[in-house]
Amino acid sequence: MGVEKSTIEIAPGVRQVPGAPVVVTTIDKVINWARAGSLWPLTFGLACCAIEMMATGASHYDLDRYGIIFRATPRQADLLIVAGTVTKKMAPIVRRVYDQMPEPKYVIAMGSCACSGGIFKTYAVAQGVDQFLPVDLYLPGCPPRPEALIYALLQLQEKIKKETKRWGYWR
Amino acid sequence: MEDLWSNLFWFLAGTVILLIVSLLHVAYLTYAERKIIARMQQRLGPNRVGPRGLLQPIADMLKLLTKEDIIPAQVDKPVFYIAPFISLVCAGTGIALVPLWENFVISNINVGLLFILALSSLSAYGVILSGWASNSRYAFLGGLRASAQVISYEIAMSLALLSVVLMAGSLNLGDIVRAQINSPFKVYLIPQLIGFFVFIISAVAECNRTPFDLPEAETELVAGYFVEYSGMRFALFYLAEYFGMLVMSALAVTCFLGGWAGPFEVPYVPFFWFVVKVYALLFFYIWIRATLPRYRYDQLMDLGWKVLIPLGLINLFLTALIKLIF
Amino acid sequence: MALYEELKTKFPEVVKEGFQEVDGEVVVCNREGFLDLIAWLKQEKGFIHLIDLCGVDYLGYKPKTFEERFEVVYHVFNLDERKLLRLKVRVPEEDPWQYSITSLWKEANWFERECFDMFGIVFKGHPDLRRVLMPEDWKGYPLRKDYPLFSEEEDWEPYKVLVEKYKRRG
Amino acid sequence: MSLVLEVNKKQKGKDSWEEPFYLNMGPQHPSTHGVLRLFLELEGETIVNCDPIIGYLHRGIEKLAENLNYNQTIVLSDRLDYISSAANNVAFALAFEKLFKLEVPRRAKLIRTIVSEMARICSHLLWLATHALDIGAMTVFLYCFRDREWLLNIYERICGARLTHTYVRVGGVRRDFEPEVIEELYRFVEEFPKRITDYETLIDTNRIWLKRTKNIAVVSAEEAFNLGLTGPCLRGSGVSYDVRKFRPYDAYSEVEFEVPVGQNGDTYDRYKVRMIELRQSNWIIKQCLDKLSETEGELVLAENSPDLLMPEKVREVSAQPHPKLGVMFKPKEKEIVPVGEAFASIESPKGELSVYVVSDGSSRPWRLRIRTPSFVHISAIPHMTKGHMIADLVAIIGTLDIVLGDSDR
Repeated sequence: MGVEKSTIEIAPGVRQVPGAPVVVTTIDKVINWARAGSLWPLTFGLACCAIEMMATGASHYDLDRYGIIFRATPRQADLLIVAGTVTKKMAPIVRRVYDQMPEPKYVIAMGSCACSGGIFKTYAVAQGVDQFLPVDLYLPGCPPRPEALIYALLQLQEKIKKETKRWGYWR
Repeated sequence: MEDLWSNLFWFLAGTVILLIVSLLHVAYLTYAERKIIARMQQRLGPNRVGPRGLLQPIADMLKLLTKEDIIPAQVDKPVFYIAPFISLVCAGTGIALVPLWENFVISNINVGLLFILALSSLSAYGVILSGWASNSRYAFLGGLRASAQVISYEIAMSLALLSVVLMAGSLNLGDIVRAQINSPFKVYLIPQLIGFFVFIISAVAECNRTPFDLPEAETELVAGYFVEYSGMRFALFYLAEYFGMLVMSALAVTCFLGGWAGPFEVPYVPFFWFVVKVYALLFFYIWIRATLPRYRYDQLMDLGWKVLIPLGLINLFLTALIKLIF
Repeated sequence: MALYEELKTKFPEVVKEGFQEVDGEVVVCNREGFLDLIAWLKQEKGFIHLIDLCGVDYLGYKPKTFEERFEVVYHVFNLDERKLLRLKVRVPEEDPWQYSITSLWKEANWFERECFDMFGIVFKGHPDLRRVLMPEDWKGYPLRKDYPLFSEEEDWEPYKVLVEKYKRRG
Repeated sequence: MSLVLEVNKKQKGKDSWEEPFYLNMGPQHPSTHGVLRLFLELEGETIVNCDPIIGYLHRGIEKLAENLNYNQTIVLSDRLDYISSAANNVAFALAFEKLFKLEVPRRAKLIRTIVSEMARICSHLLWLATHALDIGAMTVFLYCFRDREWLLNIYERICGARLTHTYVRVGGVRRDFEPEVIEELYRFVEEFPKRITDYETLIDTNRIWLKRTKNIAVVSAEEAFNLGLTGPCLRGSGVSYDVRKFRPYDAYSEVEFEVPVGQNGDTYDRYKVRMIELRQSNWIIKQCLDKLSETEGELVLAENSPDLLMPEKVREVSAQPHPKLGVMFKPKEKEIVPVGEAFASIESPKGELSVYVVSDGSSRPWRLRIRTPSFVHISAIPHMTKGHMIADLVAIIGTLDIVLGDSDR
């Protein structure tokens, strides 16, 4: 408590000793900052939305600005963007890919189909990816524009920054 | 006795400094790569994490440190644990032998060149073992590719370096640089043009960089040998790759580009020219990554055995002949 | 109708009826001897491009004039004369099978697999008749008219298991 | 599970020393262009057998179309080959127009031609991007996307959507071009050939690119027909078959263009054919834009099109208001559609896309069959890959230009 009295808050949660080059912060803040700053999604396109996901990663929108680079293997990814329709045949595989990812992991359901099945209320399509995956963020649209995806990623970063004590007790 | 202690102190201090500096270089090499490639591709590259994205490598590292470290059920555990360390240590130790400037070399041994060569071929063991231990078919294929690649390119590289040794008459890296400074052209680049060409291509192949990034070809083998690695173990592989680039560039600078020597002396910064040359070579690595497609596995072998090794041999022969005549 | 006349004289047993549609001639054939007919069309008449092969279910089709439930429709195209020909083979519900034309076109392989997958029409002489779009253990043939478009109860077993597992454990 | 059994079954008969190496590629793999799964039997890195498994994106579009209006099915066509939605829309509209015996106004025909050629450029750009990325050239990918973005912006001006347009309607198009769109298109047409040259300088003479594409997956003309290849893949083998020339639709009979043909039928030829097609499409757009000024002020939707008929004659208010959604409009079964069947095919960027529709007179199609090029092309992969290496497999998937939404429907 003594620390709080003698320091001033320069950003939410980050405190500095006045006049000294020392920043006092909690370990949560630092780790969440790192996680939000290097959010690596998996290269996993399912359908139409995957094209918009690729467009978001390409020159015009450039996800690399936010430190977001696509990784090809689930073992090295933090974020699963379910981009497109998940059919029943595909659903176990999506779940397996999710299970292969290391903690902490996040899921964005991108597009109407991933959110709720969209226009495809048919025998073959899973009605929403949330039936078998814990979804962090729903992004509707058919397909959502790249700006929408960027907004979703920024919102996810906000969500990550609010997490506490999520550093290592999954083992 | 006092001498010994002070020697030891300077040795340790130098090691720590070099380790920190080179680790920072490696970390920021990833950042530089992302920035430079982004510029070449009409993008911006990282610019949100920290000022101008400068904290990006730190964030990446911190995130990877705190990520879950998955050990898949069927892996060969001891080998799986140790492989990334083999990779990193073998790739990184070479930097200790490179003379940054005349009076700064951590370990000035007489067989320096040989030692670096040995280390760089050992670092392939990390790759092969990780491919084997992962119990994944992609990783296995990646490991196989890596071993074949190392065998074929190590020879070409040694042949290129052998001509340098022949010219300098020493295996000590410092002596090689001194011999270069005393030679008529000041650098071995000009008399050893073929050798330099062979060396730089083999070095790219040695570091598994595009267009020779077959062991980890992302569009073919997903991530190649480190497909099952996550968290910090993956980061070690990542570091090893960039460390390898750094060591290879430093070696090229030492053996072909005249080490610390430059057209004029820069006061107080004796390693200036060394660093500039290394940066130029690193930029070259990044540049070809942005431009070239990837070779196929058998074409890579063809290039190694049918082009580079004969070229290296011819170069060695010519060098020996010139040495004999003059 | 020239082609129909020719086919009628050449294969009187096979050809049932023929008429002109907007986009070309339509010839309705019998199952028996159909292979000879289409092979002749490919080899002698130059219909070398098989555009499409599909099934149609006519269960409850109001303007129906025939008995059989299914129809297998072939579209073949002649590049030299720029002529499109539609061949139809009607398949009864009780023994839904048809001769496979994979020996003539490798392309037909997957078309026939799909037809089997969607309608349950078996193709005799097909080298590898498996489901292609639906999972191997899927029940029912989705494009049949008596298959529901969407039903909660009749789910695919692995998917059901997956959803229930998630509901239990998260 | 079945896969494991399959492997065991295959391994049983063989000598244990020569156990084949099986590799499962996909559905989550960066270079299978979606959710294609390839089950490979390898010998070293050489492919002995390849079994493509599809259906991971089977959404039941054909079944769903049987439960929707004719106009509503066009929405589904967007989701088929989502890279060139406009071309698919045209295919559906053409089939329905044939069924309804509608005459499309000339301006609408021209606009459709422009839109579908734009779709071809979009699709070929994406093909080049992914093909180059698969082979390892990363920068081409980003350059292509940059230019594609320009076209998508034009699409957005035209109809308000980037990917799923639903712009083409039965009997015409939704709305006329704005003058700004035409200006922007002219600007694009002027600039685009230079961009193509840019890409060609990047990869065309690159030795690695040539090595990776020459003599890979050679298909002879006869073999190509046997495998059912259409579009650029067939033309790469030296057959000058193009639906736009053989069964002209829309305004293709009044514009000039060439059909590029390859000689060897290898991957490089298919690449070349597509690069020439990009230029040809550009030329077609230019011609159509010039002709568009002749038809200023014409209608773009046929007067008796069901799109215009729908509101007052076919829809009616449902008797019971829905408890949550309020009053709903229920489409009434009105027999405006003749009984019969129609078949229309177009030259979509990927190949020949054909629609076969059977009608029973109600407002919904009885059966809507879509023959998609990707489906056939995927079935050709086992024949094309035999004896090649994994790296070539990636190049072959790229050169076939498959889209899984297209193949699985």
